[in-house]
Amino acid sequence: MASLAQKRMIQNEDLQSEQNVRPEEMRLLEAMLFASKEPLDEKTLSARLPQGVDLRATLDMLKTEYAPRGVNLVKINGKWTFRTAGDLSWLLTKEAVQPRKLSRAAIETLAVVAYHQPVTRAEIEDIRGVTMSKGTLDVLLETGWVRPRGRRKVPGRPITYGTTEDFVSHFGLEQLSDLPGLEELKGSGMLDGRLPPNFSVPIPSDDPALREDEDPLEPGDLDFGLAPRAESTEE
Amino acid sequence: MASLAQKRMIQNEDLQSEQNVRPEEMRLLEAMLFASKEPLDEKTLSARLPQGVDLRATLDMLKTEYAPRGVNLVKINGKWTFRTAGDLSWLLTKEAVQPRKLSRAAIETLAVVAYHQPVTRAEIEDIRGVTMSKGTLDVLLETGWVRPRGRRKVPGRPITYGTTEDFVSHFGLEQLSDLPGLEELKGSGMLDGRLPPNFSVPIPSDDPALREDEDPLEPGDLDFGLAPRAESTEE
Amino acid sequence: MTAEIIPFEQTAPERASDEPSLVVDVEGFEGPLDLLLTLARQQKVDLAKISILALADQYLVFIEEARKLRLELAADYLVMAAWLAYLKSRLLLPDLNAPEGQSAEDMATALAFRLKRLEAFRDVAAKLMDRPQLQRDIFDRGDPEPIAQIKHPQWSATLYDLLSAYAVQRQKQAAGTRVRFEQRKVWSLAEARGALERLMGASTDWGRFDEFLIAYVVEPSMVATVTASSFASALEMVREGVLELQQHAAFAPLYIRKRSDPGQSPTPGAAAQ
Repeated sequence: MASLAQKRMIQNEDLQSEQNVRPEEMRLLEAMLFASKEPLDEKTLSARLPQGVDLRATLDMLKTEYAPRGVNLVKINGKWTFRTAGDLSWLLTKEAVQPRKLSRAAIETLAVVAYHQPVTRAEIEDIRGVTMSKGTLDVLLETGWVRPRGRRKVPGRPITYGTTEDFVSHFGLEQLSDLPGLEELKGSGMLDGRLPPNFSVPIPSDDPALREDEDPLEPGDLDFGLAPRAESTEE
Repeated sequence: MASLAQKRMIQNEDLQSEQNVRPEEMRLLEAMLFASKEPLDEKTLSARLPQGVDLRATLDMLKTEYAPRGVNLVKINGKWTFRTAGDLSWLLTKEAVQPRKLSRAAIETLAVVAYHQPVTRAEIEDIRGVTMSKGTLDVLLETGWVRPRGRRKVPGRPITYGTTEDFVSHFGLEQLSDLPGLEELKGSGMLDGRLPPNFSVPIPSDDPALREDEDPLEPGDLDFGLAPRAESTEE
Repeated sequence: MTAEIIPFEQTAPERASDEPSLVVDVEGFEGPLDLLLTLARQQKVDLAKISILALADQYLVFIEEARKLRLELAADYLVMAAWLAYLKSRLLLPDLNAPEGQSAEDMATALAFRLKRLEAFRDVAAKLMDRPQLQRDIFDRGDPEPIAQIKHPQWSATLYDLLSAYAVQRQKQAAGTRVRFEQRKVWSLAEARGALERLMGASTDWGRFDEFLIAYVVEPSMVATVTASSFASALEMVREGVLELQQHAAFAPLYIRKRSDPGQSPTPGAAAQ
């Protein structure tokens, strides 16, 4: 107990000095970020802070401050949120949601979509060397990590798929280009089968803006036959 | 920026010393309390912590540490949880514009005020042929389109109402007298021909100058909105 | 059932990396490319240095074994076998016929590329799944605090709403209080005829038509209707031979009298009726 009391003393001294320099905007930021379930973008944060606050600097301070703690400040897809430290997952198994067990096919398909997006079904099949069952895509769409994003401007106008913000958030990526192993994949020319290796390689992007070779989806494209199509809704 | 950079330096120094003394169990506790879906009692916390940890002491340290922050460790009903600091509750509000449509009664009343101003409540009721609920006028005052403008020089000295500049601009009029008259209303088919010979539509005017039969408002006449608003009862 | 190739979406049992040389069992392979990749791994060299010829041989042997065992192979395994046999022959006899298009080396390179690519994607898929995942390893705030919404009502109404609301209620009020349509006072033909019959009585003397009517014209507003209906009835009665009318000039007073010999119609039209 002696050592604890001692630690506490030191702690309190630290606190004193901390209090003296800790700017109010750090309190505001941590309150906002703690309270929200969803990551918050800098625009939203900025809007609530007093004018003249250097948001970036304050976020960096907060991030540094929380780095050694059990809860860290992280940037996900350009938005900020608190998350528990990665090394503490053993402690939090009680909170863990039984994750959906994805089949190997689904995991591989997810990877192809993530690293190669926007990608069509035919391209996924070409890479995996097998035809894809409807179930695989359905499962991925159901996870909320994959979404149809447009139609490729080629004969047949196949639907293109990409990942969602949920995907980036679930895997804790600061941005999509932080996908593990992306650089190697890119470097070896694996992201464009039609071009010889070492040619220019597209970078996967979940930028919702359609590419040149994509058309927007049309009404009805998102039904996937999951539900009987609603009859004309107008009365 | 200089001061911020400076602050950050100090902050980092603090961190250094803090890191040196901050016991691991504080990390564990803050992660558990952060991730938990509900406040946790000490028994639960104890069960998950490694043996030999002085829970009370650690909780106290954590509480002290977070006390000056934007997020505090609080005990609610004997259970521990993080909560936004009380003085920052305003941060957890969001202002939202809510589009609302005026009720039939309100828009009819508004129309009578517009054409017949300055007009008293009794006169509005006489023209409309129905008694008016208090809520209707309150809603109109809240829209900012109707204002009390004086008192009629008759027994009881009832308040006279008129329209505001906001009214004119909301309805896209250049001036109030641009409201269509009898012939134009007939021409547009809104009034049909079967009208008594003495039927007339006044030429509306929102001239703020008081009429001969009006007295100015008295101090206190404008304290409307301060009273709790009655809900509109009229449909 | 062992003969069946497991549909790829089922979770396939993990294949040991050091699989014994050639167990003829297509279970768990996700199609020919997957099988080829597994065979290539058995060459235990960098995929870049793999011998496509050796790989083709291995695949063909595998397929041959499977067929000996009468395993039912999916069509795409056989298509791949045929393609590899062709590739093999081209690789062994390079300039045979020198056909247009891809050279055998290009085809081999393309196959090697596809194998490398499949392996690369498997690799990143594994890396991705190894990342700490939300709600499995990393947690967000379990009990977020609600954001209260302060609602600012924004009222809207259109000029049309306003004007129609005004017009409708004014109209309604006007109709409700004042516009009670007066009964129009008209003399019906029947009324006029009755009156004429009574007034004429038995008199067979000529009399001025308008004088007969004076008695009925109580209000000035009735002049028109009384005159019109009486005249119409009088004409009718003339045609029936009950009355006689005469006028000396246009716009001159009209004289009327009862016929002394009713029954004989003076006009052929009346008789025809």
